Amino acid sequence: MEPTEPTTTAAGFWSDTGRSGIASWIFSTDHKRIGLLYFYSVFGFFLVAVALGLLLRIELMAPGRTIMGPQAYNALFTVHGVVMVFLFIIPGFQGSFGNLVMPIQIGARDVAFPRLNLLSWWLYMAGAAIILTSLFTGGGPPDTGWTFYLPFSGRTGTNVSLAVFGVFVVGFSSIVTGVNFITTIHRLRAEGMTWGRLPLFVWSLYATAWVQILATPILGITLVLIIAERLLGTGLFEPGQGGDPLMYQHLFWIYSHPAVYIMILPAMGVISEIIPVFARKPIFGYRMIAFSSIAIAAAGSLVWGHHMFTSGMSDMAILVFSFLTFIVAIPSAIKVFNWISTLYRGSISLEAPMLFSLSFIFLFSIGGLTGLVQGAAATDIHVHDTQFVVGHFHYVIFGGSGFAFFAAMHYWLPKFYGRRYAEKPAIIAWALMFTGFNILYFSMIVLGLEGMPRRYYDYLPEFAPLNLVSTIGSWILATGLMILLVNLFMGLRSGARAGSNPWGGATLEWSIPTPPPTENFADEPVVTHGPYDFRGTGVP
Amino acid sequence: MDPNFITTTSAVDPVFIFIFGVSIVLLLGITATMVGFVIRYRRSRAPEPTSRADGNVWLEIVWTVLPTIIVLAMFYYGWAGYLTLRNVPKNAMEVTATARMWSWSFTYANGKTSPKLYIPVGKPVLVHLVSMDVLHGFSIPAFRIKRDVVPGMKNHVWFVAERPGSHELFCSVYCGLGHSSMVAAVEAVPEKEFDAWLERREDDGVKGEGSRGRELLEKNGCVGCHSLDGSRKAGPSFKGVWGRAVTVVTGDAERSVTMDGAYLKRSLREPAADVVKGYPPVMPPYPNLSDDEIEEIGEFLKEVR
Amino acid sequence: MGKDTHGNTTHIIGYGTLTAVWGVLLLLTALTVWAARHATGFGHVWGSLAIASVKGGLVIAFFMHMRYEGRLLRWLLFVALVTLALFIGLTFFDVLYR
Amino acid sequence: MSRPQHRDHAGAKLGMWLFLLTELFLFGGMFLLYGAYLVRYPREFAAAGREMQLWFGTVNTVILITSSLMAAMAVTAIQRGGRRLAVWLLGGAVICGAVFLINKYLEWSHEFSRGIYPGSSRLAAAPPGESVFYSLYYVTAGLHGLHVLIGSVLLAVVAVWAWRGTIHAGDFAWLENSALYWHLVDLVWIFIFPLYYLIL
Ligand code: HEA
Ligand code: HEA
Ligand code: HEC
Ligand code: CUA
Ligand SMILES: [Cu+2]
Repeated sequence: MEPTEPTTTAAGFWSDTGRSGIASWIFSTDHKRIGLLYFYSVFGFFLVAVALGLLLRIELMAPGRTIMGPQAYNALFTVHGVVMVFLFIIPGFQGSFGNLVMPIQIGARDVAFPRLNLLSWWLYMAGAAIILTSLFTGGGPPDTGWTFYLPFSGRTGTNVSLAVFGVFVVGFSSIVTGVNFITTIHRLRAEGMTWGRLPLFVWSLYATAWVQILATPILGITLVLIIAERLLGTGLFEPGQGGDPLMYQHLFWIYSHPAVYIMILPAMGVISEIIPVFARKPIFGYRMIAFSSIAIAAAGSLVWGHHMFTSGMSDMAILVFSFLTFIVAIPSAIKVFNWISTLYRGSISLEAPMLFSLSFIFLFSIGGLTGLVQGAAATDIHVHDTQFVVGHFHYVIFGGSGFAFFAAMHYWLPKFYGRRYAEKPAIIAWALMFTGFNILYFSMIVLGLEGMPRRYYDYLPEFAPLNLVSTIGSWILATGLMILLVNLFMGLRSGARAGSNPWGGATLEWSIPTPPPTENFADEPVVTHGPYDFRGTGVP
Repeated sequence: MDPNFITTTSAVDPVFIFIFGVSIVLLLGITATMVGFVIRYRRSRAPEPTSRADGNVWLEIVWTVLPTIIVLAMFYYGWAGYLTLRNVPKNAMEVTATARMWSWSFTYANGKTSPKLYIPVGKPVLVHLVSMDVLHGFSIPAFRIKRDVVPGMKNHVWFVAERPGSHELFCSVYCGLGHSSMVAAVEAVPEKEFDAWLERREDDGVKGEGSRGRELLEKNGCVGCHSLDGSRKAGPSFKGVWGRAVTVVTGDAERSVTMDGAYLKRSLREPAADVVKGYPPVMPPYPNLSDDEIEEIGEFLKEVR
Repeated sequence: MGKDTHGNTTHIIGYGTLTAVWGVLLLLTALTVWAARHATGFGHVWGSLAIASVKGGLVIAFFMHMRYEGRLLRWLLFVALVTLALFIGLTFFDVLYR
Repeated sequence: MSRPQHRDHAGAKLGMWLFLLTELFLFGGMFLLYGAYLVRYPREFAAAGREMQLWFGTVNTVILITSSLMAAMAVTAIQRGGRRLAVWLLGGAVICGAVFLINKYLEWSHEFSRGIYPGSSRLAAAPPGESVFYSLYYVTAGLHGLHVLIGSVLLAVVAVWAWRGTIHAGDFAWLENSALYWHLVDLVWIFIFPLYYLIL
């Protein structure tokens, strides 16, 4: 998984010869190298989990046993969920594109604590290694679902404790990154880079980092308590010993709802970068978009109870949490409207990053609107724990964060490799993915409305046709993803050269050579204009 | 039946229609505008942007206030519908649903238990939810109801069937190996038929009907994991099990035992001691079954051929 | 804001002040133990929490120098405490009304 | 790096405070549980709290407050150029930390010998709320003890650096941040003490 150096463009930070070989990567404190390390590790885990997702779909292709037994299926969706959430999408943006781009965008040479940054990658890898170890040792892969609900996860004989410990370590890494980013954004902005001139991607990372440091510790204690429950028999959530299983759910979701905003906020930041560049027009409503990132982070921390509407939580709490859930939808709506207004009277070029961004808006809207169905108390009762929820979150996570991740790959990787991918295959890949995606997950939304529960290995015959359709969608999606990967990585190895500013962007990363030099800026830059002021940036 | 009777379905469905309606309008509007802009202002047609507008206070106000109104409406209807789900009609018939890994059992006021949920048409039913082990979920999509079954906690749901018919009851909260097979039938039958059923003792053709042994198996959820017809569930089938030699794993060593009274007792008291080869050690111990009861179970098992 | 938070902590807290704070902390500890011994009823949960909060405030303000820090750090602390209070408070909408 | 890294004292402190906030939230989760279960089991909590050994708790409170004072004075000392004094003070704080842990050990052995520990038969027979109380206590205090251990090690390392002169009046960010950590440990205990020992 070691990033391969582009052979002919060995320049910029690639040719920094402090150490040699792999040590020059895994012990580097350069934010760009750490960013690429993160990118490849995160993407590797993504591919693993994607393969698991495909297996899940194959099993669900027809009722009854298709390729595996129930235990294997239960372990599979657990591992799929855990890897996707904790090893791909939560560390994904911050670790890879946050590290690669954010310091340059604010005009800094590096993050505030470069060594902590490296530590955070190491912690991430250590946690990942522990999680992977848990799959093959002890009682086998955990079979609890990614939510680890007690008391079941306290009783199952599978290797829950080790997996949970791995997640704990990954969480620590997340905290370290969060601390690092907030400090960096406060302390290392270049002269003239006022808060009002901060690129929106940086704003979104800032909001995300706050969620990370305030919510992740709660996950930490929750995981500690699972382990204590299993190893010491503390019984804090065990009804027989006076515990209350619902308190576990509170603690878990106090982290895990805000965590979904850790996943989506940077994605929204990416979209806010790409749309103005490809419409060649300043972003509409800069202040509102920046403010809504903070608003989502703040309000989003207070809605966790909407995962517990059927749990037996008090009706008063359902009233409060349902209300707050609807409040978070408002800043998201503000963003969507502003993105669309940015297109108005622009000059729009439909290249791959832009296509992924526009489809982000569509898919995220579907995901968000189905979120509203779940936020309303009456309707959530019907769809809770059904395939509807699975559809909802794949729309927001994969259609939202995932598509934004692909957009970011096409948008920023050429900057760091100095080479471009071929446009045509990228567009074909996008078209396949977009089609396959909707077939795959829209079927789940309908299945959920019909009542098919989630985490079901087997199902009634009446659900069979749509499950088959869904599985076929997953193959179309998979084909698209393969094309995307092959095209992107062939391009980065040997494609046409990318100039220093292939898209005509106005943020600072486009003002320095491609690939960026180790120090980023020869002299500390002085910023004199906003991030989306395209006057003066030439046509690419 | 009272024509303007509120059922759970009629409380929830209008909320769905409202939220979906608004959502579809919004989604179509947003998508159409987006696609329209992309076509109208594509670079080949509009080589240079014709505006540098970067904001408009009035527009921002509009799309802060508008969504606020929309979501508050959704919130209100959602909450109002939910209240119906929580307000149990006074005359409701009470049933207790007991969930365990991985079966349901329903107990009626007269003490009758049944693996199927029989209900009278037109009469509200209040179901008390009891879990013997971990979290389960009581979910009947046809009636739009769902409630988690939490050990050590009193939860309930109510619903009413408008017409006769049979529906599925799913376990909605993940509970391990047999989660997806924790499905039971809900049979809504005319009130007369229901009353007759309630008084009758069951007879569905399998031998040993009405024996206490069979009742014990149903009441304790054994049949959730052990079939009577030879099919494989979470545990080995009871069909022809008596007197058969089984390979079990004791500690790390394998040995062969014969299924008899002593082995049955050990299986129930310390299920983890001897684990049948090829099965996971998931059977819970049953310290509450008395020796007499175990004997009755044994008597019944002899009959299951 | 920008870079206005530059600069080191130049304020040095004297040994006298620190020792005085220490003395008050010990007094408060004695008070809370005494109160726990002699007060009755559950009202004193709030009482001892109030005393603990005063003690915590002193530690933060003097031992941890918060009194002499800039706006930024105070804001951070404030935001964090409010968030924690909200986490606990919102949970109580469930705990109290169940 | 070819260019000299400029030292950003305020940045380091900002980072440390952010980290301390995460620690606060880690314990915050335990306090949340405490609150929720206190509401549910007020009587059992009171009964269990009476069993706690107030003497140990009080002594440990005094020890931690005193060590906190020493850590704070060490910062003052280093700022005024008194490196040797700072080393002495830090040493004192570390010793206090060690005494705290020894006390904890004695207290816990005593509790164990009385059959008070998670899953013990004594607690299994007691009303459920009591077992919850002790489980909360053991997890919280155990976590806190771990922090005392980490903090002591940190202070010891810093003391060595101050002794060697790596830390001096011109650059004491490490010392200041370690002291901050130590105060946090103290702060958490200030809340643990009344909640578990004084809840009669
Ligand atoms: C990236 C991750 C992500 C994001 C961004 C969201 C966003 C939202 N989610 Fe989702 N959610 C998950 C990931 C995410 N979710 C996951 C993983 C689960 C399942 C966990 C599990 O159980 O395993 C889940 C589950 C979940 C539930 C629990 C369902 C259940 O189990 O019963 C609920 C309930 O309220 C919910 C609501 C919402 C809402 C209201 C939003 C809002 O933020 C959405 C806001 C967006 C919009 C509103 C759309 C865009 C705006 C417009 C189109 C303009 C027009 C809009 C208006 C006028 C309002 N989500
Ligand atoms: C980032 C988050 C993320 C992403 C991207 C995905 C992606 C996918 N997920 Fe998802 N999923 C979750 C997060 C995610 N998932 C979570 C959190 C759960 C809940 C778990 C739980 O209940 O506890 C879940 C649950 C879940 C279920 C429900 C299980 C159940 O309730 O019974 C299903 C079922 O179909 C599913 C399927 C898929 C599929 C088909 C994909 C597809 O996107 C995959 C698309 C596939 C490709 C694009 C293929 C590309 C193929 C290659 C490149 C070849 C690689 C080959 C090798 C490595 C050999 N997932
Ligand atoms: C949670 C699922 C589950 C429940 C409920 C359950 N069992 Fe089992 N049972 C198993 C499994 C799995 C095995 C095989 C592994 C083992 O031996 O532990 C088994 C094994 C047995 C055996 C040994 C079977 C043989 O072929 O040797 C007997 C007898 C038995 N169970 C009886 C019962 C009775 C009686 C009850 C109810 C009072 C019951 N079980 C409830 C899962 C269950
Ligand atoms: Cu019982 Cu799922
Ligand atoms: Cu949520």
